[in-house]
Amino acid sequence: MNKRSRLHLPRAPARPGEAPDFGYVALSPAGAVARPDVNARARDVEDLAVNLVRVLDDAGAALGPWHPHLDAAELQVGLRHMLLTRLYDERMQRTQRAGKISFYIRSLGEEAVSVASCMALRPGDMLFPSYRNQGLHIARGMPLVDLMCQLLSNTRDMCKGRQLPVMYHSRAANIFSISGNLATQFPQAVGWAMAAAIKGEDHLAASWLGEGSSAEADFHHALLFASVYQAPAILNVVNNQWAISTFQGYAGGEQRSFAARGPGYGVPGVRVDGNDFLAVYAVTRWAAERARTGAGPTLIEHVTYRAAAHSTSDDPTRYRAKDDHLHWPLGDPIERLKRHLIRSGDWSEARHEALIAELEALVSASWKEAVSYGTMSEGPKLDPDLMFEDVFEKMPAHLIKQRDAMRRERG
Amino acid sequence: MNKRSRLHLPRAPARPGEAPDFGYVALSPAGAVARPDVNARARDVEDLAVNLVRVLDDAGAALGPWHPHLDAAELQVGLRHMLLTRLYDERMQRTQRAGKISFYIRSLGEEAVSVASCMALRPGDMLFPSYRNQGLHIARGMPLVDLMCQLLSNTRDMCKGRQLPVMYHSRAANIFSISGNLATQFPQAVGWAMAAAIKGEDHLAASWLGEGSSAEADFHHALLFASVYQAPAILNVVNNQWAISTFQGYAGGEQRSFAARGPGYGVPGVRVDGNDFLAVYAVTRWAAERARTGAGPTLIEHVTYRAAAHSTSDDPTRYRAKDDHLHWPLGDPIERLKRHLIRSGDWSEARHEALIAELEALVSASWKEAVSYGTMSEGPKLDPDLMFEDVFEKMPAHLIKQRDAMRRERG
Amino acid sequence: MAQMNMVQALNSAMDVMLGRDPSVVLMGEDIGYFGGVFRVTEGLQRKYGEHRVLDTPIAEGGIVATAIGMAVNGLRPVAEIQFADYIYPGFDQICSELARLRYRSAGDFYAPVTIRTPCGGGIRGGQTHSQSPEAIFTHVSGLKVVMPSNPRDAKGLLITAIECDDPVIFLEPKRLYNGPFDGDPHKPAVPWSTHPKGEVDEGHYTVPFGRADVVRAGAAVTVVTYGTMVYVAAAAAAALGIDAEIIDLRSLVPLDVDTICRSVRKTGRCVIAHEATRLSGFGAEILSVIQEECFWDLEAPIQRVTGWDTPYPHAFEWEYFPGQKRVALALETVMEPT
Amino acid sequence: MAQMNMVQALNSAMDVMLGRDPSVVLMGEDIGYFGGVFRVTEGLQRKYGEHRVLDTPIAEGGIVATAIGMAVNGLRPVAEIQFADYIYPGFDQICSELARLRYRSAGDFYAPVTIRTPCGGGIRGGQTHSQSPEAIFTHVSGLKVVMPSNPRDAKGLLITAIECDDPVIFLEPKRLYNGPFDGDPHKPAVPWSTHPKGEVDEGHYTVPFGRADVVRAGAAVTVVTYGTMVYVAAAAAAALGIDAEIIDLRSLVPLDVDTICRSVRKTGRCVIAHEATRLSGFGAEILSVIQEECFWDLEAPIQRVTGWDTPYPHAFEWEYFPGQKRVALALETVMEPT
Ligand SMILES: Cc1ncc(C[n+]2csc(CCOP(=O)(O)OP(=O)(O)O)c2C)c(N)n1
Ligand SMILES: Cc1ncc(C[n+]2csc(CCOP(=O)(O)OP(=O)(O)O)c2C)c(N)n1
Ligand SMILES: [Mg+2]
Ligand SMILES: [Mg+2]
Repeated sequence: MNKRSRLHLPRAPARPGEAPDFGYVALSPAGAVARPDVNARARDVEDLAVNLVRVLDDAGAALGPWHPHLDAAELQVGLRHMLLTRLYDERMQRTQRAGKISFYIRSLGEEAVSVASCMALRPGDMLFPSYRNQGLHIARGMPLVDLMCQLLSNTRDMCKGRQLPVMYHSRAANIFSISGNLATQFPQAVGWAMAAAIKGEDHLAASWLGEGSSAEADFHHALLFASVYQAPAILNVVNNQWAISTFQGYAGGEQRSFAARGPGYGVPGVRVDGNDFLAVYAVTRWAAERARTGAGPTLIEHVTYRAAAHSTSDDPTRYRAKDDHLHWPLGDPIERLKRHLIRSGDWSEARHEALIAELEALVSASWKEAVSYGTMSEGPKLDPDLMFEDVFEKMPAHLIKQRDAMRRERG
Repeated sequence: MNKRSRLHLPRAPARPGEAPDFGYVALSPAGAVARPDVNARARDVEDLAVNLVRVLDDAGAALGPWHPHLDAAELQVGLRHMLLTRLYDERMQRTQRAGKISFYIRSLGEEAVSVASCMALRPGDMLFPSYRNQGLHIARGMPLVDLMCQLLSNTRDMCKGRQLPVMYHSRAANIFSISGNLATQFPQAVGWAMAAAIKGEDHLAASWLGEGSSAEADFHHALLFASVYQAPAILNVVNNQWAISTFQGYAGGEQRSFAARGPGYGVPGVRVDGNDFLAVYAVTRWAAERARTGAGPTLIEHVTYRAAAHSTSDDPTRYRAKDDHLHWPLGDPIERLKRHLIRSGDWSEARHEALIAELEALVSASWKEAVSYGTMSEGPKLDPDLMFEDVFEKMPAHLIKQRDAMRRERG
Repeated sequence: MAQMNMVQALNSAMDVMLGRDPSVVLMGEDIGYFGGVFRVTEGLQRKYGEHRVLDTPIAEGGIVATAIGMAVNGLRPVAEIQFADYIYPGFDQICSELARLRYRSAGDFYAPVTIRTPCGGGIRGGQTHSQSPEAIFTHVSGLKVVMPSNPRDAKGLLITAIECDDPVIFLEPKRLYNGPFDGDPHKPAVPWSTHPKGEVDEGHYTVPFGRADVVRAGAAVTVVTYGTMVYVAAAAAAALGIDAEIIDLRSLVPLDVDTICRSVRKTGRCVIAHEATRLSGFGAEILSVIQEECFWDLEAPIQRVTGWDTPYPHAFEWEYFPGQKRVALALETVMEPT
Repeated sequence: MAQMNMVQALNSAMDVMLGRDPSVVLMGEDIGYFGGVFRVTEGLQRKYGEHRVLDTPIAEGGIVATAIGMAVNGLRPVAEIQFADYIYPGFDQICSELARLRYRSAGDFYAPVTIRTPCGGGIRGGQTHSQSPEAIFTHVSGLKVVMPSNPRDAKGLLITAIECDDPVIFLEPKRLYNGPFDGDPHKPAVPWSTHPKGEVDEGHYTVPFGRADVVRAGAAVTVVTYGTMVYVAAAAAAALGIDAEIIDLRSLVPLDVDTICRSVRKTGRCVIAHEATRLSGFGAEILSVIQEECFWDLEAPIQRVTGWDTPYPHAFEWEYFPGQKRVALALETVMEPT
C-alpha cells in the first residue's frame, strides 16, 4: 500500500546526522523591501507577505525605507533588554538543571521578536504573550525577582502557585496571563482590541504565538474577527521553524509564508527578519500606526530560529541537525544589534563586557532575593488554602467544605 | 461612548424598505478570465481568487477558455437535474406549509452549484454536502422517494427517523451524512481525501459549506490539512450572500473574496459565477484534474444568491430588501442554461414546458409513493425501539435496560 | 408589573442592563439587526446601537474568545450561542480559558462573560437543536451554571448573571419560551399570561444564584428538577395525587444543597428529573449529594428520570422526552411501601 | 512474555495492529519522526512508513475531523492528543460528529477512530498537563471510554479499541507510564518490572471492554476505582489493614455494573475514588448506579474520594491529589459501625 500512496508529507530540511540546510528560507537583501504608507489597503501590500523586511545587513549597516532611525540611547536600551533576557534565560536553564525549579522555556535567538516589538508599543497597549516571550516582560520593566518568584511558585509568585513556571502575567504592566493551551490568547487579544475600539480608546492589543500554534482554530478566529471589525490588533506569528520536533512545513509553511494568511482575510501580512531588532521595531511601529489610525489589524510573521531546546523537557538532538542554529542565515539578534551600534560608534566591546557583568550581577542578586521568598524545598511556603481561592470571586459552599476537608486531611 | 466608538461594523447593502444594491459584487465579463494549466502552482493563479470565472454571457453565449464544450445531451441532463431540484423544492416547501413535514430548506437560485459540480465529478468521488445541496443527491440519481421518506421520517427513512428533514445521505451514492453542526464536513472531507491518497486510490472528496459557515474553525482546519498533505479535495464555499439574517461581510467577505482564503494556505482559490452551469462545471473539472494528478486541493467560491428564505422557519422580509433576488446580477441558473441551449438550437420553450410537466408528475408520483410508507400522522410508523440502535455497533447493557423501560412506559 | 413570556423577560433583563451599565454589550449570531432567531434580543440594537449589540461571524469559538478579551478590557459581554448544541466549538475557550482565568492569574484577570443559549427538546428540533449539555459545564471548575424555568426567574437570574464577576453558562429551556409545558404535546399550548410567574417586574431586580425555589411544598416525596421538567414533574405528581415537594434548582452551580436536603430529610424519598441523558448527567451529582448527606433519612432508593442515553431523535421526540409517564413510574417506584 | 512498562505496552499494541491490519494508521503531534513526547509511538514510523504514522499540524480539531474522514474511507486511525488537557479544541468533532455519526446515518456510516491521550496528575504538570476529563466523555452518547491501570491491560484494551468499530476515548494515566504509583511522591519510584502486570504478551491479545478487574478480593468494603487511583486505594486499604475489595473498572463506558454490584451486595460498603474533580465527576454516576441497584444492601453512605473542584494547581500538587490519606479517611468513615 505504501508504495502507491500519494499523500504528500512535508520534510524537515535536516534531521540528526544530516548537514543543516536553510536553503528553503526566502531572503531579501537588507533595505530592499518598500515601506508602504501606513494607510495602504491590505490588497496593495501583498508583497510584504512574500518578501522579508530587513534593515540591518551582515556588516551591521542599517538600510532602506524601514530604517526606524532610533536614538543610540534607545538602541542601547534594546540591547540591554535583549542581553538581560538572554542572561536570565541561561541562568534559569541552569537553575532547572540543578533541580531548583521544575521546568523552564528559553527564548534563545528570539530576543528581538519580543524586545523590539514591545519597545515599539505604548505602555497602555495590552500584550497577550505566548510562553516564549520573556523579552516582553523584561522590556516592560518587570523586576526579575517577580519572574523568578513565579518560576519558584513561592510566596511572592504572582500566580499563587497555580501555574507552571514561565506562565507569568502582570496587570500593572498590561501583560496578560499565559495559558498552557496554545493559541487561545490570539482571539482574546482581538476581543480586547474590539473593546478598545468600542470604547473609543487609543490602545491596541498585540499577541504572539508560534508558527506551530497557528494551526489551531484560534489563529483563524483571531484573523477573522480582527478583519471583520477592523480591530486595532497586532497579531505576531513567531516562525522559529520548529514546534517541538515538528518542522514548520506541518503548520502549512511549506506552501506559503505564515504572513500570507493575512491577505486571505484582507489583513496585511508582513514577513520580517525576526533577528533584526530594527526591522522588527519598524514593522511593529507601522502596524501600531495602522491600528491607531483606524486602518485595522496587521499580521506579522517573525522569521527566526529556536536556537535552544523546546523546553527543559526536550532534547532536540533527537530530531534535528546538531548545532544547526549556528548556520541560521539571519544570525543572532544580539550580535547583530551590537555590531550595528559599534559600527555607528555608539558601543564597544568593552562596554558590552561591562554590561554583561552588570546584568549577570543583577540576575544573581535577583535570584538571591527570590529564593528568600521560598523555594520548592525550603523557606516560606504558600498556604494550601490558596488552592481554593479565585476559582470564583467568592468561595462557594462546596469549596469551603472541600477546603475544610483538605485542612483535616493535612492534620 | 457610542459616538467615539471606532469599531468597524460591516453593513448589509440593503435592508427592508431599501432598494436592492448589488454594486458590491465584483464581476468579470464572461470569457474574460484566463484558464491556467491544471498543474499551475497556487502562487501563479492568485488572480482566480479575485476575478470571476464566467462562461455564459447575458445572451446565453458560451465564451472563453473555461468553456467546457459539453455535449448538448449532457447539458440537457444538467438542465433536467436543476429543474427537478427546483420543482422538488417548491413542492416540499408547500408540503411543509401544509403541515405534512416539520421543516424544509430550499436551494432556490443555487441549483447550478450542486448539479454542475456533481456532474463534473466521478461516481467514486465522495461528496460531503451541507443542507442546501439537494442538487447533489438528485444529480447522483437518488430517487425522490428516498429523499421524501427522509423528510417524512417514515418507515423508509434512510436515517430511521433520527435526523431533521433534509439531512439525507446515501452510502450507495457516496454522499455523506449531513450534520446539523455547520462546517464539520469540510475537514472530514479532507480526511477522506487523505485516506484516498494514503491508499493510492484515484478518488477525490468534495465538500460544500455556506459563506457564513466558513467562519467556523473547521473551514480553517480543512484548508490547512488539505494544504499540508496536498489532499485530493475540492472545497466549495457557496457564497449566497446571507447566513440567515447575517450578510456575508460578517464572515469576512467585505475585505476579500472567500476564494482568497485559499492562496493564504497555498491552495488555489477560484471565484466562479455560481449561477453559470458551464462555469461551475469547468472550474470543478479543473479542480478535479488537479486533485487526480497530485496537484492538491482547490478552494472554489461559488458566487450566488439565496433567493428564498433560509428555511421554512425563516422570514427574510425582516432583514433584507424585498424580492432583491430579482436584481441579482448573475441571474437565475436555470434560465441561463436554458437560454444557452435554446440559442444553440438544442432546446425550446415547448420542450422546456414538457419537461416541467414530466418532472412535476414525477414529483407528484414520488410523493404519493413516499406517503404510502408513512407520514407524520398516518400510515406505518417506525418502531421506537430503533431509537436505541446504532448508538453503538452492538447495543450495550445500559441501553437494553433503557429500551425495556421505554417499552414498559409505552405500555 | 407586566405580563411577559420568557423571551420578553430575557429581553427585558438585557434592556435593563444595557441601560444601566455602559459596559454591557451583547454579541452573537443574528442577534443584532434581526433580534435573534428566537427574538430574545429584538429591538435592542436599534435602541442601544450597533456598538452595544453586535452581530458576529458564525464561529462560536471566536465569539467566546473575543468575549473573554472584551471582558478583560472592562466590558461585560453577554454572548448568545444560537443553540446549546452549537456551544461545543467554543468549548476549549470556555473550559480552558473562561473558567480558569481568574484562578490561573490569582485574581489579577477575570472575565465576567455570560453565555446565554437555548437548550432542551420538545420542539421537534432533532439531534442538533434539542440538547441539554448542562452536566458538562457543571464539571468544569470555575463556571456558574443556571437554568430558569419561568419568566420571572429568567429575568432576575439573567441580571444576576450579567452583574456577576464570574462566568455564567445561562441555559434557556426553549420549550418554555412561550409558556409552561407539562410534557403533553397533545394539549393546547398554554401561554405565560396564564401563569403567575409570567408577571414580571419591568425594572431592575435580581434572583440570586444558589437558592432553589420550592415551587410546591409537599410531604410525601421530594422531586428535584429544573427547567422544563419542573412542569412535567408537577403535572405527573398531581395526576397521581401524590403530595410531592417540587424543587426547582434554578442554579446548578452553585447548588442549593440545604434546600434539597432539608426536603429529603422530611420526605425520605426523592426523584430527580432532567431532560439530559442519564449517564453522568447532572442527576448523578444531585443523587450523590443526597446520598452523602441524607443517607439515613432515605426510605427508598432515589430515582433518576432522564432522557435516554442516545442522541435526541427527531421522529421519536415523545418517546425520548422524559414525560409525565416516566416521572409517574419513578414516583410510583419511590413511593412503594418498604 | 516480556517485561514492559505502559509506554512499551501501548507501543506494542500499535505495533501489532499496524502489522496485522493495513488500514490502521497513527496520527498526532510529534508522533512520527520523534515518536511522541512520551515516546509511545517510538520507532513505529521508521518501521511502517510515513504514510502509516503521520505527524500532524497542532490542531486537535483538525486531527479528530480528518481522522473521522479517514475512518469513513476505510482506515482505522489511532489519533494521539498530546495531553488530555488539549482535547477540548477537538470537542465538537468528537461529541457532535464522531459520537453520533453511526446513529444519525442509521449505521450507513461510522468512524472507528481511537483517540489516545495521556491524562491525570502527579507529574508536576500544572493546570494544563494534569487533567482527567473522562466524565465529560462518558456523558456523550456514542463514545466508549477506557482507562487502563497497568501495561498488560493497556495493551489488550488498546487492541480492543483499535479493532472496535465504535469510537473510543482511550485515556492513559501518565503517572503510570513508568511504574505503579501509590500516591506517595516521597517514596522511590517503582518500575513495572517489579509488578506482575508488567509481564506482557508480545503478540496479539485483547482485554474486553465492560469487564472490570477485581484486583483484590475482600469482604469489608468495596473500592471502585480506575487508573492511578487503583494503587493509591490499595495502598490506603493495606495501610489501614482493611479487607477491601478493589475493583479496577478499566472501561467506564460500557460500565461493568454486575461486578460492582455483586461486590457491594457482599460488602455493604463502598468508596469510589478518582483523580478528576468531584462535581459531576464519573464518581457521581458510579455512586448513582450503586444506590439504584444496591440500596437495600448499603450499610453506610457511599463515599467519593476525588480531586478538589478547582483547576489542578502546580504548587499544591500533593494537597490536590487524592492520596492515601484522603482514601483512608473515606475508608474509615465508611467503616464506622452503624
Ligand atoms: C492546544 C495545545 N495542543 C498541544 C500542546 C502541546 N505543545 C506545547 S508547545 C507545542 C509546540 C508549539 O510550537 P510553536 O507554536 O511553533 O511554538 P514554539 O514552541 O516554537 O515557540 C505543543 C505541541 C499545547 N500546549 N496546547
Ligand atoms: C455550529 C453551528 N452554529 C450555528 C448554527 C445555526 N445556523 C444554522 S444555518 C446558519 C446560517 C448558515 O449560513 P451559511 O453558512 O451562509 O449557509 P446558507 O444557509 O446560506 O446556505 C446558522 C447560523 C449551526 N447549525 N451550527
Ligand atoms: Mg515554533
Ligand atoms: Mg450563506
